[in-house]
Amino acid sequence: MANGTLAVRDLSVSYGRAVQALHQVSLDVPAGSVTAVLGANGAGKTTLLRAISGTLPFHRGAVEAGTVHLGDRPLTGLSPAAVVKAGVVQVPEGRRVFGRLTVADNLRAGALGARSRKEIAASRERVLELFPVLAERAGQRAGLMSGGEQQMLAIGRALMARPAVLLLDEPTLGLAPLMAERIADTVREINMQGTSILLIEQNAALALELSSTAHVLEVGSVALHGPSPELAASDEIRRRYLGVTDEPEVVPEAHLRGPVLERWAG
Amino acid sequence: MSETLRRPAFWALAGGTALLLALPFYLDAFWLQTGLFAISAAIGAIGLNLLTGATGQLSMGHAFFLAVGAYGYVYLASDDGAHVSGLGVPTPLAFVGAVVLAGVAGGLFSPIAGRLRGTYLGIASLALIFVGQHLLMNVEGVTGGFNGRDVPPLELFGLRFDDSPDLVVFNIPLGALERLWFLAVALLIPAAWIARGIVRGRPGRAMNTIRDHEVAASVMGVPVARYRAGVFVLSSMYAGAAGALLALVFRRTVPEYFGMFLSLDYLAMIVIGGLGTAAGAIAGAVFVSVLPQLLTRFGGELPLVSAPGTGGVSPAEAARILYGAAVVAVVLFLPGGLVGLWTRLRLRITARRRPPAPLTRLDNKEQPA
Amino acid sequence: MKLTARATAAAALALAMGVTAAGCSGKATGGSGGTDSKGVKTGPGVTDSTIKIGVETDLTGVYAPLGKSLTQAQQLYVEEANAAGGVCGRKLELVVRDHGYDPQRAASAYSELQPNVIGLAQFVGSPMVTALKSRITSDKMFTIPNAWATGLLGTEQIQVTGTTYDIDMINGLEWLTKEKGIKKGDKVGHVYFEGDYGESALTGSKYAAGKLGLTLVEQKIKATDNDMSAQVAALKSAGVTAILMSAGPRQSASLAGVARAKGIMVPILASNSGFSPALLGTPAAPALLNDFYLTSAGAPISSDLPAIKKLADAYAKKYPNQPRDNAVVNGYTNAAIFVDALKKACESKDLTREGLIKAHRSASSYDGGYGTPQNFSHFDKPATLRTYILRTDAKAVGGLVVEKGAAESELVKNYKAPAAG
Amino acid sequence: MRDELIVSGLTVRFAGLTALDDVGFTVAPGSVHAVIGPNGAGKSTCFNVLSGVYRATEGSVTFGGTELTTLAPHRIAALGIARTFQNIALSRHLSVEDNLMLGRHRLTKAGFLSAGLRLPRARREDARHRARVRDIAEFVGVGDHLAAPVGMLPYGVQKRIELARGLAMEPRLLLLDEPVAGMNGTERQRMADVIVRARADLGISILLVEHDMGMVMRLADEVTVLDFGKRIAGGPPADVQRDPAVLRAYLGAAHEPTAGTATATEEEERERA
Amino acid sequence: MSTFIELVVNGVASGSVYALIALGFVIIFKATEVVNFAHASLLLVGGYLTAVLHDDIGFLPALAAGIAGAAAIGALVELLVLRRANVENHAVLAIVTIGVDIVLTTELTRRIGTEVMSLGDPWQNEILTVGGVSIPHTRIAALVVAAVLITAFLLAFRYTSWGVAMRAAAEDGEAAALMGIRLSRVSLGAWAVAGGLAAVAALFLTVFPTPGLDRSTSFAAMKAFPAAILGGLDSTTGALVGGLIIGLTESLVTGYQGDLTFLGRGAGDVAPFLVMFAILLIRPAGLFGTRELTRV
Repeated sequence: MANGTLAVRDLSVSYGRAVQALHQVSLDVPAGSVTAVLGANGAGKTTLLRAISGTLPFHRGAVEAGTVHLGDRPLTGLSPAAVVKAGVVQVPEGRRVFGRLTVADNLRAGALGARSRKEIAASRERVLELFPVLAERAGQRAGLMSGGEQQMLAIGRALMARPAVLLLDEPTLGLAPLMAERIADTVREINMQGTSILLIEQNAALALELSSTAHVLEVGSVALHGPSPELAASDEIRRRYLGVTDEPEVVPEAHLRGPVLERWAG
Repeated sequence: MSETLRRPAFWALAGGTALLLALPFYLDAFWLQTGLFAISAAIGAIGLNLLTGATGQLSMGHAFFLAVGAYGYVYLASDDGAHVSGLGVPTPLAFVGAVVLAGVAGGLFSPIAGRLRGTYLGIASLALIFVGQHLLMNVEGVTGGFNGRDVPPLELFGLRFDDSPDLVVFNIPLGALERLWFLAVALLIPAAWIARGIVRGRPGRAMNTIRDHEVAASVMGVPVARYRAGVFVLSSMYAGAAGALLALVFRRTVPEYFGMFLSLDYLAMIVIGGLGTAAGAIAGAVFVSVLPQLLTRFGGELPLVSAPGTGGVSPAEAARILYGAAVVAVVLFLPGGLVGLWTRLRLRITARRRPPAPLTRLDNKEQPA
Repeated sequence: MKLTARATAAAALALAMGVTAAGCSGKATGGSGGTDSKGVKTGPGVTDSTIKIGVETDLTGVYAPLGKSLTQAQQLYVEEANAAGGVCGRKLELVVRDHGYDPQRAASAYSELQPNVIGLAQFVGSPMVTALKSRITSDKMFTIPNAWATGLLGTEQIQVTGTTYDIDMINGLEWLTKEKGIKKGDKVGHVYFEGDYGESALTGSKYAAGKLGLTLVEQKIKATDNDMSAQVAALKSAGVTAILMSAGPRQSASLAGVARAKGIMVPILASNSGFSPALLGTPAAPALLNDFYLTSAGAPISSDLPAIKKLADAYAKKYPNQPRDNAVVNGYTNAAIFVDALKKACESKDLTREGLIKAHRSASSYDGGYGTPQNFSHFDKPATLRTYILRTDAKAVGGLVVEKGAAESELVKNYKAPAAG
Repeated sequence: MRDELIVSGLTVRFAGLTALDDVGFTVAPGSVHAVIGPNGAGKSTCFNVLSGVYRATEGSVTFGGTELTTLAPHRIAALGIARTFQNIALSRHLSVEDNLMLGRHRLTKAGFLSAGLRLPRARREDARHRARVRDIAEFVGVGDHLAAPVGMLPYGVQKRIELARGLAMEPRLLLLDEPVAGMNGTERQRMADVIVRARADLGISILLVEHDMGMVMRLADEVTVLDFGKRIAGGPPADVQRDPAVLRAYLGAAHEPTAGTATATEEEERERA
Repeated sequence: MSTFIELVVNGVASGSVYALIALGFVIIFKATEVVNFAHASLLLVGGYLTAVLHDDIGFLPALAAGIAGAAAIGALVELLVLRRANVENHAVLAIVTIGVDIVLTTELTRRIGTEVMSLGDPWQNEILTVGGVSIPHTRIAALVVAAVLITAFLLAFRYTSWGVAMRAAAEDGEAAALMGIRLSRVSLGAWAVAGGLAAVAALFLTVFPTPGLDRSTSFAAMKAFPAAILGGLDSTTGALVGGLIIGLTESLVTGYQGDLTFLGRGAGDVAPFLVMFAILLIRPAGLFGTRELTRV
């Protein structure tokens, strides 16, 4: 498996030329590490992954400036397929398994970038070892599985391409806590087997527990970053995720400042 | 009023109308005829553009509604004959009736027009062409069957839109074509004006939103299915007017004319001219109607085009290839069509005259898909 | 209110400008009529040196094969006529316009031709002729259509040459009963095109079937139907003893092919548009050579009439490798009829449109040596009631030979063609 | 009671998966009620049912006594229920003014005929409503952009136009779907300010889906918390903030296993894709 | 009775040919969401190449060349036109394919000119008669070839990597791209396969009992439109069933037109569209089509 740090440098991304989504974001995912990115909805987390995996054009987005490298190999400007080939595979948010395909076909779809049958067989073995449930359900349509099983399939499908770096977008989203815990265990396991992981997660506690380093994105820029245990200890994070923010309170008389809107008389 | 006189749009409008009114005094029959086809096509294309351009609904059945308009006029205006029947309604009323009939026909299709969207409707409406041709051929009492029917000339306030009685103005004889020209212009201008009013008004906003974001439209209170059906009816009425006018120009309706290629021509018109606006429809209609005539007339002087019957690419074939290619080229290189090109040119000119507006500050944000 | 004011102002201004512009027009009243130095009255299309003859044909549409043969034959005739000195001291010139079987383009082409030609020696496609009929009438444009539908009769300016489809079918059906053993009580199939070609023929076959005590099994098809299996299946189950075919060559080929392959060996009799020699090069050839007949008002190009022999040779010389089909004869003879009328008009010193039509209508027994003599003096009846029965023959030029010479049947004598108004 | 929104026993299932399971809450007239919950908890599904985009499998939603679950979206809009979209759903090529004028659709009458002929009636109506739309635009702070095509404007402005379009419907109940998602501090502040003033000036009820807890705590009178399609808590913000079930749902810490709950559905994820 | 059986066999045979065309149509729609109105011209390309080449290189190589040629032109259309068209409105993309169709059809009919071209098939006008029912060999060949091709296609669709890629891309393009599937290749492949299928259909539309390829052949391809939409534009099964329904309707209505005069004579061409209307009224997405899910 390819090695090297996934390095994002000064990345700026915009949608439709007018909407800037990322502004000079830099971060590293050292080989063999788990790096987490936290942030609110719309902070730019998913955009970051899209920029790495080359899927911005699906959303009329484009990299305006900055680079992404895996080791010394530049990834910016590559097609999604080329990025997969380079060893970086993304598990999309919301799993997005191919619901009308069987579990086995979903796994095959993940291996379409691979070179040899032998490699595919080896990958499959590894995936089924990680997720025995996928072997039991091999012939079933993926759409009929539970959310947790779908998440396992989504991760397994990505692993079929034998990635050096796995990009995980909200893997525990909408999952029951027990299931979330299981997914977390699997992520740990995958990482132990040598795959670096860039983890995007709203569940801050879980993300910080899993990762060695974490970055907090806010409005398209990195607002905070540091070793995960340090961040986990900070009040900052707790407040952020419980809604106590550093923004000033709304003054009740606020409306007196703006124009008044009369009721519409019809 | 003086402010009005300074507006270039006013002068353009007045000049354009003047030109349209003066043309019959100069053009020979061939160009008048071509022009009349172009004007009728423009009326039909404006209607289709309301449907396809403004509302995002594809229709391949436009030729059917043209046929309803054409035959509707003939049926209403003709007297009962030996083989064919008619209602003998005064001709101006028959013209209005034809437009209404086309609308009714569109309304009968509304269970499908309201429920299907976009290209699905396109294929479904293809059926109208085939069903329509079948009816035109078989309902002989109304349509005259394969032979078609004579079209009674329109008579408006004592003026007959026909070659006789003679009418000479400025020493120029105004025959049927010249007279019809004025009628056509008198129909085109309100047709475009009404379409513009609709697109820019309340219905237009609803139509555009159905095209851009159907759910948003419905949540804002737009009854989507009813609107889709309504626009379909409206576009059918435009087609009906175009069809009735065409019938007057032809002076005879024949079923062959209202086939699939006619529908395709109309789609080509609105794409080439520019989707969504009346001006685009008119530009496209002129392009598609006049191009083959230009090539037929001057084809001999063009390279690669050879006279009919001598082998090689004939003018008619060259015209078809050219306008097929124009459809592709416009979509690939000229989004907005001919009218879009004009707008951009105009923007470039005004931009040179005025200092550039300050750019809005780019606030950030991720745009979810 | 401002808007209305503006609109009114614009309208008034437009009207003023338009009126001013119109006043300066050079498009003045009056036609191009006149009288030349020899006292010959002339009209549109005629100058001192040329006579322009219009041709509205189909070179790119569904009837392109027909249009091509017709036009080439007429070009040939005009060349020969010019080589022989032209007409009235003037050269003839064909102005060819291709309408691609589209009524709109035909109308445009007509508008273009109308002021510049004396008449139309060829007009392909009865829908197009029908669409322009009222203008042809009001322009007094002498027109020879290349369609033989009954609906084209009844107009002084339009000359359908030869028989109409209904006449052919009546003559043909009577011939079948006389020569092919079809007898009273039999069922006869008729496969016909939607449109005036097929339905004119149907009028004739219905009339004849009624008189002969036959039952007609009708099968209407469209020009785009190329596979006649379902029709043959229906005819077979009806048990027909002969099949009439008023459609295109492709449909004839398919029909004959399927019928023969299914062992239906009844005679097939097609209208004159139902065959093309090109078909004898396709797998359908054996079927088409088996008991397949064609009705025709004109002699086939394989005929041994001297005039037609001469034409066949000249055509082959001028257009080598082009099929020599019956359309060649038809186009050529129509040109001859047209030019003959021009010559007569010249003699009576009237080369106007009215003069041309008058000259043409004065010919009550025209015979250019191409077969049946024709009577052009009345326009509500076909010019002749005689029909040739042709038989397919792989060796013959044009793939057809005469089975039975031109003849008028008993039935047709009392038949009155329903001319359309 | 007039203008009271009552949701009871609301259940939505897609292809066997339960997106909402027996959810109930009440929005008092003139109050701000927030629905919160982790991603995939069923908030958007809930909004889609309220606005008629999705059909409820079971349960009822009434507004001022009218049952909504059987009504088409435009009928619900006609009752004075407006909504915004989390993922901006404006017509990019139309001007801001025209987008806002669409909000007036239910309040205006001009049809094909009167708009096409520019009848005085239609023109008067248009002028009157344009004036109102301008006021609303000023109120929301997008008055400077009225003539610009929406697609050319920054995201934050588009979000405000979404809100303005909702207000342009002169709603009695306004459903706001993550109105400040993806905004920075200042923008959030301005948006919150607008929402507070709108409620004060117009006296409308607001149902709010929001992730930004700070925003929710400041704005809401009442909070309903969803998790896995179920209502797990509800009450005044301060109480909810301390609810152990809520802490668990948000922080994923110290949880006890929940028995076999159906998980979020495909549908729910699609919406957010 | 034998008439009925013959009509049914004919209907099934021509229906299976329509199904081939409709299948190509559906594949393109699934892979790219484009309704391809240029499908008829792809058919003409295949038929024309086969007709021109069969004298020199023999029937099977000519057919192969026709299939390859139509596939190549299909791929070229994707590569040169649709890939470059950057429009949101799918109706516009459909209109672009109309433009392509006009160009291709005009050029091909110009080349075909006035000829009726034979494709040089080995079956000629042989007929098999079983118990009073006679069936042309070409019909049997059409049935067998269509059945084999459709089966092969469905198997490939289900079991090969290409099929997995196609299905994955059709279901969720972005997720497929994230798995390393090259969407550009998938859509290129879809157009090529559709072209190839159309070329095979061209063969069976022009052999006995039809005299050969000429300019009107492309009209026959129009039947595939109602077939595709009544089956459901995004369903391969739908294309198959739709093709059969259209073929049978056409054959039976034509065969029994004597008993169906109330429809007007010559209703065989219209009946398929009436059936389509009826089905769309009940199921707007067709028999097997998936209803579009509203996404907000």
